[in-house]
Amino acid sequence: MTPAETVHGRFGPYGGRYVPETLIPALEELEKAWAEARVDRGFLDAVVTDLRDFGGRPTPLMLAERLTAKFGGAEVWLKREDLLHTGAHKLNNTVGQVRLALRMGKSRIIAETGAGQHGVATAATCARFGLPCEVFMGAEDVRRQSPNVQRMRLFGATIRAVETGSRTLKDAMNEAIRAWVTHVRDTFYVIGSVAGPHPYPTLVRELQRVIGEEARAQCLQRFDALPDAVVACVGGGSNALGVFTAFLPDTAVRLVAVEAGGEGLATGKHGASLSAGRFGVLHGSASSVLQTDDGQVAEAHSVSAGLDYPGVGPELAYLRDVGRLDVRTATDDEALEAFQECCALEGILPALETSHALARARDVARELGTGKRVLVNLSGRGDKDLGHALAEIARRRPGATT
Amino acid sequence: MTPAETVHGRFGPYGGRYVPETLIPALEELEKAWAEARVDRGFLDAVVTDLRDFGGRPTPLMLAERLTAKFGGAEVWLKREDLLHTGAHKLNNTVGQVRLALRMGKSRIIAETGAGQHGVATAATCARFGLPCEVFMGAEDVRRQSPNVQRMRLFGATIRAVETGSRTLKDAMNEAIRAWVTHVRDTFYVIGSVAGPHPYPTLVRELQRVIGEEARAQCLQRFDALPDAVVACVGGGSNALGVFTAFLPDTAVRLVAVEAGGEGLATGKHGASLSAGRFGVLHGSASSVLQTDDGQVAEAHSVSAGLDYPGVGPELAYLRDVGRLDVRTATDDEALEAFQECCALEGILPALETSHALARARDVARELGTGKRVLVNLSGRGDKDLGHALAEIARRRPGATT
Amino acid sequence: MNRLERLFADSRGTGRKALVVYVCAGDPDLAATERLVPQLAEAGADVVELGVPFSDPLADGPTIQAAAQRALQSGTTLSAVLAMVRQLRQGGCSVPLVLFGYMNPIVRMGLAPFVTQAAEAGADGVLVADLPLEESHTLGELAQASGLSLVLLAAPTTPPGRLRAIGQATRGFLYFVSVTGVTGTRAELPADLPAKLREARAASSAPVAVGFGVSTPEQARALAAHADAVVVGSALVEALHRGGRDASEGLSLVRSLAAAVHAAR
Amino acid sequence: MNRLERLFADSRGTGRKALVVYVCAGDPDLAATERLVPQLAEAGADVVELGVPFSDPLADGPTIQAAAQRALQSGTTLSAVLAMVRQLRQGGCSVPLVLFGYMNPIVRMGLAPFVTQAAEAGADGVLVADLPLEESHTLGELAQASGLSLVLLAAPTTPPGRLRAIGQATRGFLYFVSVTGVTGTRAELPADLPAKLREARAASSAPVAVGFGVSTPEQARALAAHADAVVVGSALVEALHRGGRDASEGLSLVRSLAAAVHAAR
Ligand SMILES: Cc1ncc(COP(=O)(O)O)c(C=O)c1O
Ligand SMILES: Cc1ncc(COP(=O)(O)O)c(C=O)c1O
Repeated sequence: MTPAETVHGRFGPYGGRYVPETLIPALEELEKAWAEARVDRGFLDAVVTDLRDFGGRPTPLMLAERLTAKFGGAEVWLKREDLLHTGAHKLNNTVGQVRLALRMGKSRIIAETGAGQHGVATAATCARFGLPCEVFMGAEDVRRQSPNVQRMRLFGATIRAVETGSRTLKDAMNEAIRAWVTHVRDTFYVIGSVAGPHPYPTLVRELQRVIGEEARAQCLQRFDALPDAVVACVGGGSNALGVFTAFLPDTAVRLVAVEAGGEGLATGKHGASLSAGRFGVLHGSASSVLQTDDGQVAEAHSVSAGLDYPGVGPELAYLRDVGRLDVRTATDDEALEAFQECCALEGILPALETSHALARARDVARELGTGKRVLVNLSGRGDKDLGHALAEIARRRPGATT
Repeated sequence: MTPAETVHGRFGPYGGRYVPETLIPALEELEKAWAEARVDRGFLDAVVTDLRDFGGRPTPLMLAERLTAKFGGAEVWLKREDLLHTGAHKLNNTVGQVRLALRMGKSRIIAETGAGQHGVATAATCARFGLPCEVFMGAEDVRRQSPNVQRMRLFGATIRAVETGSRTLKDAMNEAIRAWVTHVRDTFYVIGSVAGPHPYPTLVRELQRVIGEEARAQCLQRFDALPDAVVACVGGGSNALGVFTAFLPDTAVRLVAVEAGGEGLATGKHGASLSAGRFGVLHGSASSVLQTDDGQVAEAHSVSAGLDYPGVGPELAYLRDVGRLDVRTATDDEALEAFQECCALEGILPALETSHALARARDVARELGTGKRVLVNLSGRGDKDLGHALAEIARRRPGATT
Repeated sequence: MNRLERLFADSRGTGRKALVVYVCAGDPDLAATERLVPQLAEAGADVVELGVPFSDPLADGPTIQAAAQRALQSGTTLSAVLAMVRQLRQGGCSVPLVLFGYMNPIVRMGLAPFVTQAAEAGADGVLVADLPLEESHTLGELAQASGLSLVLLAAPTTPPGRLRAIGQATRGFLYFVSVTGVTGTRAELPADLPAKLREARAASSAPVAVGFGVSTPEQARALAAHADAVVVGSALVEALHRGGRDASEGLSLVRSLAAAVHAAR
Repeated sequence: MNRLERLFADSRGTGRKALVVYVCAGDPDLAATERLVPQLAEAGADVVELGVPFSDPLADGPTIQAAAQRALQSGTTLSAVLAMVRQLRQGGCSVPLVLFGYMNPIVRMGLAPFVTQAAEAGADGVLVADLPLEESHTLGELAQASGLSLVLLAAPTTPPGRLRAIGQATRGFLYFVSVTGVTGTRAELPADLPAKLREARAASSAPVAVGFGVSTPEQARALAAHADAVVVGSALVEALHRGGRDASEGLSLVRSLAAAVHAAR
């Protein structure tokens, strides 16, 4: 439990368990199983070994010398979750949850996915453990992210293209919950971010906090100090909480959460649930939600499928309220520029999601100034984004200034 | 120097320096610079740090439990070079060579590439160090491997599509050598495998041997013994020598080199230079070369662009001759099957090159039997192969038996 | 005592079983729903559940999802549904009305304003698909204070102790979900459903309505023997949608369902 | 003393400069080459380099690559080139002939068989583009024993000490590569080329031929002043290819080159 979790399953007014009654016993079973597993040495050791051998942990901490020089301010350090197996931080979570599913005797895994990274991580993990896996993905995302669909299929997963609503992540999650309601007894639902009903926000945070714990120790070892700021992009919030959690008690460390500014907050086409959302209930928990005045959930917009989500993890909404987060946004244009900059200057192809964090890291580095250090969570690699990002870049070229 | 290097730059009758006179002084300069660098603590430390922070070393050693069970013989252990930055072992080499280029004051990098993995690794490394980079790639490969072309461009590299010959790797290397001849004074040529004129075969082996050194130590630490066999695929031979070198003195460890059997050795459409090549000179060194009776270099064939090469590193030819290698081949069909098997059973998407090693690892595991252990060098990930491999699999489906 | 509570209080004595029907408010538009509700009552529905459309109806199957989509497209909002309820009451319609929806629109309006307005408009009950027992206290208390019944749901997965707690906390009736799954018609209902309903009735002092999956008069008749009420949703939504602006097919379904349910003891 | 050595021995006394021309044997086919060689000699070429086509000519630019490709397509092999040389000699052609190729076809034939057959056929010299000094000893000795000259190359990048070693080891002549680059015509040649050639001549007792990039009579005349011979390759290959089966354009280029070279002192 972090300091943020004020009451069991609640983070201030956020969190909770807003789901059909059918799922409540399953959530209680999960909560109980996790409470037992998280103090079971054998279980924890198995997860640590998986993350090491299958996942590639620890991931490095790298000084980005040329970005630092370009920004002209604080040193920029990158936590390289892009090197994790399947290409993003998502695997930290899926390994823990699938191990938990095995421990609980579940015979079948389901998951939702947006960009496909969580789906790929879940499918890969299920392949390794021999569990059948079904991934729900918006039909629009199936179209946009075809390499990830191919990877999931090769890993043996069944893809369920979701044709309802905006046919993106939000709808995939609705459909996954419906499937879970229907097969709740034998099925384990692997949620991909710190969202969903309790205990998921806590469970996923606990599985992802390894990022920040490693990074914190690496900082101390490398420069004998904590970073002055930590920057992460926020979709559901799992990579952000993953890296922030270890630094929560270090109040001198600024925690910068960067949301999808899309075409700009003023246009309404964005995914900035912390910046522009209002109190609401989505996918099983109370949080800050993009919605109409009438309480319909809004369609998010972002150039990156992984940030294209109108909700956000409840703990992040709470940390925002209590002033622990510095919440910012980066627009599609800014993310695409940072994407190219990181490629050209550091030889690292970041995910479009991650590029949002890089875009704001520039400002943070300048605000902090030289002699300071900013840690950026490089949450994933951009191989999946190549086609899409290049098309978006080309589309902007006539009027581009960079 | 390994035991195999009998005379400076020669491995038995193989090796040497068969290049236009124009290049000889540059090769001597390179040899001298490397001789100095390899005993310079500062240089070596910088490379080690790069490989750790930028590359992600050490890479894990993983027990492949489900492949082991499926094969029903020796335990299968995977050395996870697929987790290295940019997705293959190639980065071990490019980091060392580009650092060497900087040390030598070279202002420009060129490289050849087949599948694009070496090109991507070189381009990424050059981006990180701020050196301009030109990559020569057969026009046919440019077409086949477009994601890697996009990655190289994002890393700032210029792609030179080579329209001569079979428009694949062999021709890309010809053209890179021509470009080097033309700009030899300021240009560093980063060769991507243990091929080319002396000192490249030695230099690249020394930069890649970290794979086997890590793996050997990991084996001793994990199961307190050496593996009974080590299996690697062979294109030019850099991942194979990279993993084999540390085990060369361990004569009880069987070293299995797996070449591209293509459509079968009998058809002549393959890339099996060790199995079916004859003594010859290609790209600056004497080795075992696929060629016509008249001494024209044959066009290789393989479903994997990275093994689609009619030559092989001279040291491997020598190790074959002295009986230290167990040389085998895997056909396109077998590689595609192993590719799918590794995805489905281990949740790891291997490169098509690597899949050749996996295909023969099955036999080796069975020959060794239970209680023994086989180490497979998982040289790269197959993200780059998705489209091509799935098309090849689909094309085979009507008559497929798996 | 609101109309809903009165209905069940009355039937408790007689053993008469009630038919609860679900329609999605605003499908195809609110004017149509306003015309429809009195006709449903006339055709034999004892209670009408008015679905409040929501963008993300995660407890609903394709039929009701599509209906909600149509309702949203016609501009239906929670406030507009409440205004329609007021109109219905002003027009003399006296069938017990239960608002059936999801939490977010209620949260957006504010729990207290929602309850006040719903009660003033003339609604009798509220049922929230994603509001389980643990999260229901605030809304439940506000509802109670305004004379609205907050109807809770129990499911086949609900263990006995929890079933009792839900049975105590629910108001108006206990909605027993027949299947593990989302709304939608089912060819067959679980074999152990009668036993489950027996447990539910034993666990609750409130009347028990059974719903999800019921589509034919035969199913309704069989279930009515084991419950106080039977709920039919998707089958009716489908029939009404097939008819377009002509409700006759839907109404004749209601008539046959009512006959079946009312015949049961 | 073979024809090549005799030529340079003769001209050493007179100061006469020699024109060396390169053609790709087998482009478009060997019969054409066999007809061509005597005509080249007649047009004023003092030495003919016969390119032996190779699949991977990494020292050649696009012109000679394409010529080699055409020659391979017409079925040209090393053995066939040697057979053609034998025919030329039997036909009375006496121009010095140097085989210009790459190492692999020679290795494939075997160094000793190659040297024996080349000498027997009537070749005078051998030049291997990818055989630098260090790798040249075995072939050099075999050639020496058979009376063939193994011609070595020096380049602008070759440092002084090494230039001397190459100058000592080469036979027939020293081939000085004018540019750092592959074969092919150049609009301009390096400004320091005369100085480089002075160094080369000082470093070697063998005559020095300069080649790579020379295409016009003007370039040839200017260079001839600083060397013992001038080599023209790509420009001639191009002219011959343009003419198809009609060699007249190529031959008139040779005539004007010969006039220029022979006029120089
Ligand atoms: C690389 C990467 N970063 C970030 C995200 C956003 O998710 P979260 O906010 O849970 O980290 C995703 C989701 O797909 C992702 O793939
Ligand atoms: C993943 C991978 N493995 C192996 C190879 C073959 O090269 P080498 O034999 O030098 O390891 C390549 C070449 O592209 C490759 O990408």
